[in-house]
Amino acid sequence: MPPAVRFRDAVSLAGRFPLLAGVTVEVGEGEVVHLRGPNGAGKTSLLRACAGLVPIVSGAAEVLGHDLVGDRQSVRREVGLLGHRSFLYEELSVEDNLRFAVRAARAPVAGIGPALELLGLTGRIGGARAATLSTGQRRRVALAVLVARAPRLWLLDEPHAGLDAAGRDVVDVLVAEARRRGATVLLASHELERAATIADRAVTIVGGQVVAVPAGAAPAGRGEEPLVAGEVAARPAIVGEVGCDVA
Amino acid sequence: MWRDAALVAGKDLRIEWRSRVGLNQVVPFAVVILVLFGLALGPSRRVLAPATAGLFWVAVLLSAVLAVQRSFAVEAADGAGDGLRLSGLDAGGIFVGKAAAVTAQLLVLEVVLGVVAALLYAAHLSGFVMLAASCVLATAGLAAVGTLYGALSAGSRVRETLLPLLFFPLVAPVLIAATKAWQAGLQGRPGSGLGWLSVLAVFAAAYLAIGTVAFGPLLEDG
Amino acid sequence: MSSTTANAVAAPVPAAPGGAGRAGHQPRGAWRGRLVAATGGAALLGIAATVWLGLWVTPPDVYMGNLVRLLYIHPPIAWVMYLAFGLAMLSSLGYLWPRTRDLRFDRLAGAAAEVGVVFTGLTLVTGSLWGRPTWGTYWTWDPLLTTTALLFVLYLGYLALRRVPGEPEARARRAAIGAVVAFVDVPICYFSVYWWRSLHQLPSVTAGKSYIHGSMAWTMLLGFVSFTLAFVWLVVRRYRLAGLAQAEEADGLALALAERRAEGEADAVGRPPGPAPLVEHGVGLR
Amino acid sequence: MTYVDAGYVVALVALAVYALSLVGRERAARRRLGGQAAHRPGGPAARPGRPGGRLGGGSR
Repeated sequence: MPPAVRFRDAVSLAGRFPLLAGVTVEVGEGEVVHLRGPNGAGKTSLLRACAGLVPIVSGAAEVLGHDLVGDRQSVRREVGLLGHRSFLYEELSVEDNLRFAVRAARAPVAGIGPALELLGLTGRIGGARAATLSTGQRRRVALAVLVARAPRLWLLDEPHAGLDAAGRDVVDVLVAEARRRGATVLLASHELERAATIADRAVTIVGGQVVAVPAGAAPAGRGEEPLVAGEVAARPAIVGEVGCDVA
Repeated sequence: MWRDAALVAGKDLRIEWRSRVGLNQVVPFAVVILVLFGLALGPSRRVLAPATAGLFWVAVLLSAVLAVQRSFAVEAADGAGDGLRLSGLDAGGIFVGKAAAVTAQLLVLEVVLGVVAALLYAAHLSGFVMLAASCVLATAGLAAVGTLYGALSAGSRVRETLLPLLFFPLVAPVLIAATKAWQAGLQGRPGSGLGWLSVLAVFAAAYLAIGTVAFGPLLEDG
Repeated sequence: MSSTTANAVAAPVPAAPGGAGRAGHQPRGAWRGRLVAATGGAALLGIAATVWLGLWVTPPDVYMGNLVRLLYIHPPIAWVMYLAFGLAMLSSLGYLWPRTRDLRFDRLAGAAAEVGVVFTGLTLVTGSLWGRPTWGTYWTWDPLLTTTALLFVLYLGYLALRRVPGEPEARARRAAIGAVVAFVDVPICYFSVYWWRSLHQLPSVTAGKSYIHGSMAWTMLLGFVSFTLAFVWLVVRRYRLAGLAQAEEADGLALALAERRAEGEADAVGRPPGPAPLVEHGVGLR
Repeated sequence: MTYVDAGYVVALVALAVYALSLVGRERAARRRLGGQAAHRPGGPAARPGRPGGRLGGGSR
């Protein structure tokens, strides 16, 4: 199986500032990878580059089989990005926001209901305008969009930030559930311990470059089915929880 | 593309309907302009009535800039612009959708403004078909250029000043043709306005075509 | 697209000494510099000769009197204006066309448009200075005049658009689309103003056909040639200036890239081996 | 001064000023770029008062 994400010496610029200064990284299909590094290291930029938002000016970059150097648009329907901002229209209700995002991505509208339920956005809050929501609620809506779109590659930028304890657990559940469905997850987080429990391995970024790939973090044959199965089996509690929630 | 256009237009109109910025701010703004023109030109009916068409269209042009700015301010809030790019919508569809939403809003505004102008300037709204047809064509052209330039200047910090500077010289033909068509309609000889309608149609068609093609590259600037 | 982006990032760095985006071949560069200087010199001589012939040698016109002397500079300036905007349009298309996408086209478009705006301003000024004694007014709503005035503000807007900061590629794309949008407007503008005017039933104000003496025709021809040469010289110089500005930008970029990498190397645990050509590139430049 | 003279003066002065400003800006840019321009073969910009300057002087 080809890797879900493959970057080689990828350079990406914001004006004159190099966001990515030659990133080389490979993520297998179905892997859950934790991106770590100091602030401003390029974690967010790498996620945005994977979503086709940031142009790659030199090097090679391939995501889900799409060559990002040649075409940054076609990949976008297949990835879901949870950014620092939640991409919501203030004037629209939660449900309207969700419906627009899902229809734009040509995902089945039927997924909206379960997604709202999964994130606890049913009832009155579903009809509330996005402008009236708290930060935590906005992130829940943004996550609901991802769930309903069911992308092949999840790009989560600090998904735990701004959420209460219950919300954080929901994020972990979503990641495990995405993995169960065979999706790949890239997760940038400062919460090293929490991220370590849900990720297969960690990749460290500093100064716009991947500086170390700790060999121990990812057992051999990363990204292949047996490993995923094994990893999931190692955490039966989460899987059970997900099973309940989704079913 | 048409499906995406309908989706975007529906979304924009729904936002406008919910927020009512257009109804509560742009329409009163346009009416204020008509009143100011009346004050500037004096109370004489002989001056105001023949100038109705021109003043009406200048007011529409000024409001169009506001509508376009509003249309892109909505996308800029909360990273929604990124969201739009991430959504996987066809760029041409986004352009047509946004232009259609602006057109619809401006048409509503023109109806209100037309009535107000007729009252204030004592003009007879005769030749109704002519007036309506020129409104539709002229507004489509304005919205196409506005959306194109709105996207062109959206990313920059100077967009509030850049957009009018780009927009007004470019739509001079629309102002001329729409005013002439309206004069023809108001004076009860709509036949003489047909040539102007074709100018408006050519303008709208040219810029809708350019916008559909050029919008993709523009969106990627952000 | 991105491969050209890569060029845009990498190419100007070594090209910085060349200025115009081309370094290397010294003989060729010198040859080119001499050609530009020769063009400038020829333009200068030509304009000086046009002024001398126009103001002192040629006879006054039977109908227009001394006013005919503006014929030797006003039409050539107006011609250069169209030439400039045509060139700006063509090079913008050259930039937009994927196969010829190159920031050099963007710089050429910008240079041509800026020179064009200068000549448009001069067209308007010399035109109204001609109009005052001829028609008794500095300004009439003649189609040609009105369109020229709109052209002036239209391209002032284009130049403003070019000055909006941003990533070079994005800026170039924006500017190129802006140029196409503006250029398409020119014929529509002209025809609508023309019709608008003709409905007013006012007399046409285009210059009356008068007998043109032989020396007058030659002087006018000389005017056309020398103003065109001046245009070429100005555009080349402006283009070169844009190249220098870009080299400056690229210079800063190489520095920023090196700094960003140093940041990474400072606490690299075990950086994966493998060439990172741009590092050497950036360091080599410093 | 007649309208004709005014037309000539305005046109030539404006062109001269523009040409000189281009030359000046180019020289300033080369200075900012540092010694890199030093080995540039004597392009017209390197020599002071070249065509731009003469255009200004020669207009009258």
